[in-house]
This record gives sequence, C-alpha cells and structure tokens, in this order.
Amino acid sequence: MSTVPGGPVDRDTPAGAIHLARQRRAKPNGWWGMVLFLCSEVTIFGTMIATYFYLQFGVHHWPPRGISPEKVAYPSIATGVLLLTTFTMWLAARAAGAGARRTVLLMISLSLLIQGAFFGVQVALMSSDLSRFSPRSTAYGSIYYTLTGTHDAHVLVGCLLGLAVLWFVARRGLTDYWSTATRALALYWYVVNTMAVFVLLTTLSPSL
Amino acid sequence: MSSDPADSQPSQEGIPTLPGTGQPGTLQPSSIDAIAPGPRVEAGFDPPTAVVWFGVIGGGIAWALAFVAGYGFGLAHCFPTGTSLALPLSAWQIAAAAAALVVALASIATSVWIFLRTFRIGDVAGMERRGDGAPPPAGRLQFLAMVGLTVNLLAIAIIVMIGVGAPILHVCQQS
Amino acid sequence: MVKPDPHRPRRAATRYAAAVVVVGGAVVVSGCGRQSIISNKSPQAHGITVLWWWMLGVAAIVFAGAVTFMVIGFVKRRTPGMPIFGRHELAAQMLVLVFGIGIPLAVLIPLFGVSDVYLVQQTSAPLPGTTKLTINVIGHQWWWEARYENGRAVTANEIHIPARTRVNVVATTADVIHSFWVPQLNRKIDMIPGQRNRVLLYADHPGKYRGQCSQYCGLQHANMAMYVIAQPPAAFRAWLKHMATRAATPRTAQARAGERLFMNSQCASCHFIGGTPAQGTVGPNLTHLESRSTLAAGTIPNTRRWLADWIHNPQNIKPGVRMPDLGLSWAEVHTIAAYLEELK
Amino acid sequence: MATVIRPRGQQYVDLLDRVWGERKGLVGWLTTTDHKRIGIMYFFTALAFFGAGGVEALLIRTQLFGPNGHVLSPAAYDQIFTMHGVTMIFLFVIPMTTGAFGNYLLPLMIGARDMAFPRMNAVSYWIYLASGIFMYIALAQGHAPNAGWFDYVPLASKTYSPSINIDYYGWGLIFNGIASTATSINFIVTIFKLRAPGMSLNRMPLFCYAFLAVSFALLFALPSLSVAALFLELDRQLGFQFYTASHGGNPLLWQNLFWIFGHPEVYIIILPAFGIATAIIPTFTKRKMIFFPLVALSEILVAFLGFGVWVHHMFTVGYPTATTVYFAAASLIITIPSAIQLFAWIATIMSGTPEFKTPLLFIVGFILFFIIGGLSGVMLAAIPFDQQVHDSYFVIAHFHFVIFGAAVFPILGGMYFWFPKVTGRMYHEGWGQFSFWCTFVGTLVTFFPMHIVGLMGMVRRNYTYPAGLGFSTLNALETVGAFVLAAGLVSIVANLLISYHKGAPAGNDPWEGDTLEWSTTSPPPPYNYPVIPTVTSPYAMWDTADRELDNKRLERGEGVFALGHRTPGSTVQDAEVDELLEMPPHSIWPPVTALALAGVFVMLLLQHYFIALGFAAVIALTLIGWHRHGAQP
Repeated sequence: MSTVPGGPVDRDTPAGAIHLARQRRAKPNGWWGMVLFLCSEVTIFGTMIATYFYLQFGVHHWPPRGISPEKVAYPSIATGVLLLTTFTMWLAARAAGAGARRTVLLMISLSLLIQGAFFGVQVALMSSDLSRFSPRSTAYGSIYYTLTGTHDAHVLVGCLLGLAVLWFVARRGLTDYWSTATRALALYWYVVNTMAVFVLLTTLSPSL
Repeated sequence: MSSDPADSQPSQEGIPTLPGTGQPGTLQPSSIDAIAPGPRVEAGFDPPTAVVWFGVIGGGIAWALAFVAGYGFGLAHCFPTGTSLALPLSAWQIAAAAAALVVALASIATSVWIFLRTFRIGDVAGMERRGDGAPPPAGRLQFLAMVGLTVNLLAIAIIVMIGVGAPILHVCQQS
Repeated sequence: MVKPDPHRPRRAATRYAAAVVVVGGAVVVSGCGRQSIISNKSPQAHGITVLWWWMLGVAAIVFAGAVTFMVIGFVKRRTPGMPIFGRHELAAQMLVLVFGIGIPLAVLIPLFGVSDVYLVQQTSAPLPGTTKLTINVIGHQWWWEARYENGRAVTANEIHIPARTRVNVVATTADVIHSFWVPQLNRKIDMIPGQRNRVLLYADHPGKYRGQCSQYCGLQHANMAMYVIAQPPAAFRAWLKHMATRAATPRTAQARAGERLFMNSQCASCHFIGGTPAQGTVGPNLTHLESRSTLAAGTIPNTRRWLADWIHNPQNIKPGVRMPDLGLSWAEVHTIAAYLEELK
Repeated sequence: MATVIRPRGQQYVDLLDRVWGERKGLVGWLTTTDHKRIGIMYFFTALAFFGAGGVEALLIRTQLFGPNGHVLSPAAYDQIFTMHGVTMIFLFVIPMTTGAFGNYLLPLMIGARDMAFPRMNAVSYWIYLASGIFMYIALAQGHAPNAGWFDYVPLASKTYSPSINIDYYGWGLIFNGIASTATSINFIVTIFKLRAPGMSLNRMPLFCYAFLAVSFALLFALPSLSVAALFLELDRQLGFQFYTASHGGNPLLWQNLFWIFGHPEVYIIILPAFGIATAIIPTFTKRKMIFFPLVALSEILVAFLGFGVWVHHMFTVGYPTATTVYFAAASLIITIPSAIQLFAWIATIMSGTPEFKTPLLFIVGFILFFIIGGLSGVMLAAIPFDQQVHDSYFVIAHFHFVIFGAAVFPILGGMYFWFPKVTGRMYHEGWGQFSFWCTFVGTLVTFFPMHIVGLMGMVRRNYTYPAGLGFSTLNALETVGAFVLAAGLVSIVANLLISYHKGAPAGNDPWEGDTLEWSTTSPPPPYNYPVIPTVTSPYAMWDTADRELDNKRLERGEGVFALGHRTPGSTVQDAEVDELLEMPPHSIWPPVTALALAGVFVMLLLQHYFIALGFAAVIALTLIGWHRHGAQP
C-alpha cells in the first residue's frame, strides 16, 4: 500500500508542481491533449500542401503566366529567424519542468518578440504579394494565399497563447497546470515552426 | 451530518474538513489517498517500446507511404499536363512497393520474434489466460505481437497486390 | 420477462435463405428491363454481368455458411453452466483464422486479379486507334448534346451508333458534373469540367437502349434520360448524312408563319436550326427535331400535343428547366409547333 | 436527518456524495461537467435529430411510392434528401455513438470518474447542439443545403447554387467538426491516461478499442473535410478559384478531399457498433470473446485502412487505372479485419451459451445485415462492377445495410442493454422482442429490394422515376417497409419511455455483465465508483475476487480519493497509477463559449467578417474566465 504522489501533494503550488514533474512516468494529460490537437493541425497543413501540388499537376503554367515566381530571399530569412524560437521555447519548457519561473517568463517573452516580428514581416510580404496577384484570379493565387494565410493565423494564435501563458505564469506562478501549459505551448511552437519550413518549401517550389 | 452511536467500528471516522465548508473532520488525507498500485509482474523480457511498436505498425505505415507515393506518381504523370518523372511510371510504382515490402518484412520479423519470446505452449485455458489479460509486460507484449503479426500479414498482401497490379495495367489508360 | 421462443432464429435463417432465393429470381426477371445491367447487349456489359453472377454465387455461400454457424450456436445454446473459458477454444480460434483470414484472402486476391486488373481493361477507355467512330457527347443541365466527328451532324438526347462497331464516346460537360450511363452497353463515365473522359460504346445488335444521367446534377437530374440507337451500318451512314443536311424548308402556310414567329421570338436566341437565322447554342439543336422520339431528354413523347404543351409551358412539365415560359398564346404555340413538325 | 445504521465505509460514500454533488435543475444541466449527464444530453439531442432524419426518409419514400410522385416538389426533394444524409451522419450517428454511448460508458468501463477534460467535453456537446440548430434553421427557412451531403462542385458553386443553402452546409460542417475533434481528443486522452490500475492495453475492454479507433479516425479525417469546406466557402463568398476548372482550379479536388474524410467516416459510423456488439455478445453468451487480440486489432485496423480506399467513390471520374488499382486493393483487403470480427462474434455465439434477449437479438440482426452489406461492399470494390452500379440504388442498398442495419441496430440493442444501468429499471422484454422483429422485417423489406432496382438501372437522387422500367412495384414495397421500420423504432422509444416510469428495479448487474460499469449502482453516482477499482483481466466483472477486494478497500478508505474531484491518472501502456488528478467542478463557461462560437459562424454565414472577429474575441475572453479557477481544462 503506497501513497500516490500528487494526492497529498498540492499541485497548485510550485513545490508540488516540481515534485510531480519529477516523479511522473507518463506525460501529463495536457501534454497529450496538445499533441493530439497538433496531429489535427498538421493534417490540415498536409491537406493544403497536397492541394497545392494537386492543382499544380492540373495546369500547364505554374505559377500562371503573368505571375512571377516568389522571391526566395525575404521569406527564407524570416522563417530562419522564426526557427530560433524553437530553441527559446525548448528552454522555456525545460525551465518549467524545473520550476524556474524567471527563465520561463524571460524565454516566452523573448520568443514572443521574435514571433511577433515574424508575423509583422509576413503581413508585409503578403500585402506586397497582393499588389502583384490576387487570390481571385487563379487557383494558384487561391491556394498560395490560403496556405500562407493559414500559417500566419497559426502564428497569431500562438502569440496570443504565449501572452496568456505569460500572464498566468506571472500571476499564478508555475503551478502544475501552468508548467504543463508552458510545455504544451512549446509543443505548439515546435509544430508551427516545422510547418513554416514546409509551407516555405511548398510556396517556393516553383522558384527552386 | 450527525454522528450516531450505531457506528462504533474501529475504522469509523468523522467527516474531514472540506475545502470551503467549515465542517469538523479527523480523516487523514494520506490514508484516504492511499491505493494499491496496479499489479505488475517484473519483466524478464521487455524490449524497447519503439521496437515493439515498429513490430505492430511498421508494415501498415510502409503500405500507407507506398500507396500515397504510387497515387501521387500516377496523378502527376497521367494528368493532362503530364509531369515527366525521368523514369517510367511503373518503375516508380514497383520501387515504392518493393521498399515498402522490405520494411513490412522487417516489421513482421520483429513481431514474430516478440511473439515467440512471450508465448508459452500450454493447455488451452492457459493460452486463453495468456491471450487476454495476462499481467504486463509479458501479456501486453504478446498481445501486441499477435496484433503485429496480423497487421503485417495483411500489409504484405496488399503491398504485393499493388506492386504487381499497378505495373501490369496500361500506363495512364483512363479507367 | 418473456422466454425467447426457441424457433425464432431458425425462422430468421429460413427467411434469409428465402430472401436470397427471391433476389436471385427477381434479378433474372429484372433482365427484361430496358435499363438493366443484367440484360447486357455488348461484350463489355456481358463481362460485368458474368462477374456479378460469380460474386453473387460466392456471396450466397458465405452468407449461408455464417447463418449455419449461428444456427448451430442456437441449437447448442442449452449447454449448462457459465463457461467463461470456452471448452473448444482452439477450434473456435482456428475457425476465426480460417474463415476470417484464410478463405477471404483466397477469394479476394483472385477477385482482384480478375476484376481490377483483367476485366477493368475491357471496360475502361478504348486505346487509341481501336475505334472506328468518335462521338462527342456533351452534358447540359438537363439534356445531352451529341456532335459527330465531322462536326456537321449534331443532335440531342438520341445518339445513333452503327451496330457491331467500336465507337469512341468523348464525354464532356457544359456546366456541372453529369454521368453518361447506358447500362446495357457499358459502364458509366462521369463528365467533369475541364476533363475529356472517354468510354467505349458497342452494341451486339441494332436496337434502342435507354440511358440516364447518373450523377446528381441539380433540379431535373431525374429527367435527364437519353437513348442510344444502334442501327445497321448502312442505315447509320444514311442517318448521319441526313443529319448533316440543313433544315427542311416549311411547306404549309401555317408552318411558314411558325418559322417567322420562331425566328422573331426568343426561341431563335437559344436554339439552332441549320440554314436559318436561328443560331443559338444554349438549347438542343432542332434542325431535325422530328427525327427524335422524345422531347426534353426523354421526359415526354415527341407528339404534336406534347410538343404544343411543352412550348406553351415547359416549366409545368419539367420544373426548373432552362427553357422559360414564353407566355405564348395557344394559337402562336400551334403555329410554331406546325413549323417544328416540318423539321424531319 | 434520521439516524441510520451505515455499513462500514459508508462515511466515505457520504463524503464523495457531498464533494461530487452537482447543482439541481436546469442550471445543473447547463453547467454540468459530469460525463454521464453530458452523455444523456447527447442522447436526447441525437434522438431528436434521428426523428427529424427519419421523417425526411419517410417523405422521400412516400414521394417514390409510385412513378411520377407529387408529394414533394423537385426543389423540396433535393433539400430533404440532402438533409437526410447530413442529419443521419453528422447529427445522429456520430453524436449518438461517440457522444452518447462513448461519453456515458467509456469512463465507467475504464474505471475512471470522468473524462480527461470534463469542461472540453461539455463544450463539445454545446457546440454540437448549436451546429445542429444552425443547420435546421436553414431547413426551417426553406434554404436547406440541396446539393447532396456529398455536395459536389461545380453544382455547389456560386454559379450553379447562388442562394445561401450551400453556405449553411459549408459553415455548418466546419462548426460541427470542431465539436467532433474536441470529443475525439478527449476520448483518446481519457483512454490513454485514466484507465483503472492494472488495465494494461491487453486488458482494455474491446468497446474501448472501438472508441479509440473511432477517435483517431475522426481526428485525422475531419481536417480534410474542414479544409474542403473552407475552400468551398472561400470560392463562394470571396470568389476564390479552387474548384473552377476554367481558372486553374479542379472540381475533382473537392471529391478527393471530401472522400478522404468521407470514407473513414463510414468506418467512424460502423466502429462504435462493433464496440457495442463486442460488449453485448460476451454478456449474453456468458463467454469471453474468441481471439481478443485479433478483435481489438480489427477495430483499429479497419479505421487505419479506411484512409486508403477513398477513390473507390470516384471510380467513374476517369482516373488512370494505374492509380485506381491502389484503392481497389485496399478496398478488398479492408474486408478481412471485418471478416475476422464477424467470425469472432459468430464463433463466440456458437461456442457459448447464448441467451436470446432483446439486446442479443439486435446484435444477431446486426450480424446478418452486416454480412449482406459487407458482401455487397466487396462487390463494389470490383472496379468494373462498381463503374456499372455506381450511383444506382444498388449502392443505396449497400450502405443502408451497413449504416442502418449494421451501425444503428447495435445502437438500438445498446439502448436496451444499458437502459437498466442508466435508469435503474428494466425494459419490457416482450415489447423489446416485438420491436426487434418489427425493425428487422422493416429494414429488410425497405432496403433489400433496392439491390434489385439498382441492378435494373434505377439511379440515385432522382425525385421521380418513369413507369415502364419495372421500378414501380419494388419501390412501393420499399415504402411499405419504411413505415413498418418506423413503427418498430417508435415502439422501441415507447417501450423505454414507459419502462422508465413503470419498469421493475434492475439492480446493479441484471445481465451478469463482464465490464466494470456493472459493478456500480444503477444509475451510477456522480463519482462513478466509491473506490477506484483495480483490474486483472478484460472481463473485470467476472473476476469476482477483485471486486470483493474493492469492497474491502472501501471499508479501509483506500482509493476513494474523497478530498476533492479526484481520479487517478495512470501510465499509457500498462496503466500503473502515476498521479492523482484534480477534476474541475461544474462550470458555466462551456455553454457560453459555444454560444460565442455560434455567433462567429452565423456572422461568417452572413458575411459580416468583422463582427465574426468580434465574437472570436469574446471566445478568447471566455477562455480567460475559463481559467480563472485554474483547474484542468
């Protein structure tokens, strides 16, 4: 007859959270929930990327006549910078497990800066694209803007999630719930960053 | 809640203080949170989880990839615009199926290995007990191995069917 | 609680056996239908029918076997006690392996070879150079347009082909997705925007074979039928030659009045009549209207009375049809009908 | 309070009652996070939609009673048959199986006290309810979707369907999909993490395997539908060109995306039925399932292979044979897992001591219908035959035998089977068996002749058919059968409603069932089990020693976790206790969130994109409020 860790331990205190994180053998529910949610998101991106190529197979000119292929430089640099947040979020997740509140706050805010900047750049790039070709003229435009737009939307949502976690961790401290939330947020960004690469390669494929 | 004289068993305790409600209580949280952990037979044989699961789903995943590749090649090549693939379509299709077949064979070998390590010849009832409900990890391993055997068998069948069937047909003959 | 009547499941079994027999018989009966896949009239349709009978036979055996097992279970249900561990565990497991994996694999792989690798090549699009004639069939909401190779012969809803000749049908659409299906002659083929699908038409004997649009295409999907009319080659060549000619000039006064009325009303803006100002392409080509036996894609017979009703109020006969209600008086309607009847 | 002599351990039960007690009345139902109450709400909502879909079916059959019927106008018919499909699939079967049966039974079967994310569970229900109302508003307005549940473009494009009907379909399905995705995530985590101590993967009830498979299938299938619907709405509302062939789009893109979802969907519909069958058969044959591992495997494998067969819905679109053959192969092989299960069930019945009570009768009916539907399914995997009968009534017969005969019959059997557990009362056996025979004969008479009219060349989705092609007699017969079937279904509902008031008390375990839910009281208390049970086989209730042990532990107060909404979390593979989870209390935020989401979709439908954005902001605020207590999501 052994005592279950986490019972007497108060999971709403940082101490309890650290204890839990140490003795857990399975991943917490929140982590699993995020993983499965991300499965669904990855499927969405997969479907859209498949759509891109399916449409490409069907036409002779891709991109259609009159639309110059995408410029490689700016989007690639932007994505490269975004990938840095993979590392900062990893640090945040690790700090969350160890209960290092300051590090978590620092790393999340750092990531938020980069991600916000990336989002801004993306918006700028998209508006410049819109001056070149419209999503209404051809299917190429439709899938191009839908694909990039979907990814930008994920970045935006990620930033909002980051702000929320930042706020709650600042106010509540690293309870078990919010340290799990930090790890889940990190997972989210790993996937969004990976998708950034795939989206980039897809949209640049005509230029490569 | 009134404490009545009828309850005089030794294990009888009052109601503990609940968070929020200010009721008297003496029950010890530690005792109320105590539980016997799930029964577990110590593992003589416990291969890495990744290996076990490769034995379960390896063939299935291999088929899925070969299948997506074959369909993709077919569409890309046979669409009106006819993307050229450098090699003939059937070559790609055979290659994909062959690669998948290798993986599936490796996977079924894994599950056979695990199955034999965890399977003991016994009386019928004994097999039944092993088959479902034997204590983990042995019971779970044998269960997964049995699953893997069947999955891979079917995966191999289907890989062979597409690997042979697709190249026989006229390239890009519209169905 | 009511005790289960011991005879019920056996009744179920017999009822099922009966049902299987019934479907067999009924399918044979259905052979006489003009649109039935069973009364096939071409090698392709025949191959499919043979495949069907074989599959039905095997299916019947499987079904009977399964029912038998359950009846056995029912008969033996009185065995006392609560055998949490079955007494015939191994036997039962073997049964599952044999009937669940062994036999299915043994049946399905041959089926795959026969149907999906061999027979499919008979029924899929004819290989280049294996056909004598090409017909472009264009699906419209809700009628069929047929344009023959030389381009001059155009007709609607009644496609003539030479018997015992491999005909290459190119199936395209002018609007939404339709599906070209003449069950007695061959499988169906969808008409997809931006795609040129092909299907082989071949008829063993001269005859009139009914077909129908089999992909849901909107309000009047139900009234989008067509006939394929297989003729002896000579007769077909004559028909094709006649189709390529310009429309006959009306002889009676009423018909000439009808022609004027037709050309000055909205009719001419949608319909085409060879050698006249009527050059519309929205509706069916009327150059040789009287050579057809039905109107509105097989909705009504092509008689004077029906023709007049149709011109007077098509929306009443085929709600939603693209042809508007022109609000013509009965007098005008009959004048126009008189003209159209001359278009032999 | 009167002084009573309480059994030893009773004080823990009292404590649990106090801790887990929920609010009474309407507020209680609105704010509940109890999986059982949510399951019941799912049940009645789905039942209501089943009624609606059934009425639509009867209208269709009445219209087709004879040639050239005039019951419905062509326009009305198109809306009715579309709504029949959408309702039965999205608003009845999935919510009834995953929503009602899954929600109510899964935590009970794995010995947990709630779902992993109780509030997300609640929000899924409210979203589902809202999406259902959303679609039926369309029908009430006479603007219901009218391009079929498959909604092929370009017929569904702005050009050929300019009115709002199709927009209800597009947004409605995305809306509904959110609920299903949340539910499936919830199920998977629940099954992975909340299993009772000792319930390792090889001891998990087969019912749970079925629902695990369904959840994964939903998780990976729904995105494809949502993306397809998103493209459709972008095309329709913003003039994008995804599906317009003349602008580089491709109508077949829709068909691919739709059926990548649409075929797994078929297995999503049938798999819970398998699960229910595997729960009922051992109980009434007093015998363990033959070949437990293979049955579990089949349930997962069907869901997996289901993703590789979608083009068999598109064998007539003119794809190269060298690509269609891939799908034909998968479509043939996928029958093998089904065959394994089929013969496992049959062998279990054959070698057991079957007691043909109503639930088992429904399962027998299910098996027979599933064989018929399965065999015709194999035929349709033969490409040339499929190209011949595709979109004919043969296909309708096939999938109604599978979806009605094989998916709904176990649902009906399950309704009888778990009725005593949910209500604490017995249903009336005599009426039960009558209702079975009525439904059985009705189904047979309705759907079997459709095979024949299909072979005679009768085409689907026609609002009428001409006389003289030999369709008339059989169609009349089908219509008669449909009404017999309806009578059977009504008699089931009547039986259960009356039994709910007059039925004899059932006790905990009227059937000597094999799974854990029979060990607790009927109906179960809010916390399901006073003591978290420990498990040593997949047939926990038949291991009487374990259950004795549970009672002893209750007396000692072991594993009652009564100091809050607590339930143990365990490891994924072997279910060893890992931590003690704190479950959230009841909350008002789920319905509020769902309401805000409904606002978003109504505004998208009406093309007020900025107001929609405003509602999205409201959702964000509700989520903040949601976390004010900072418990589990």
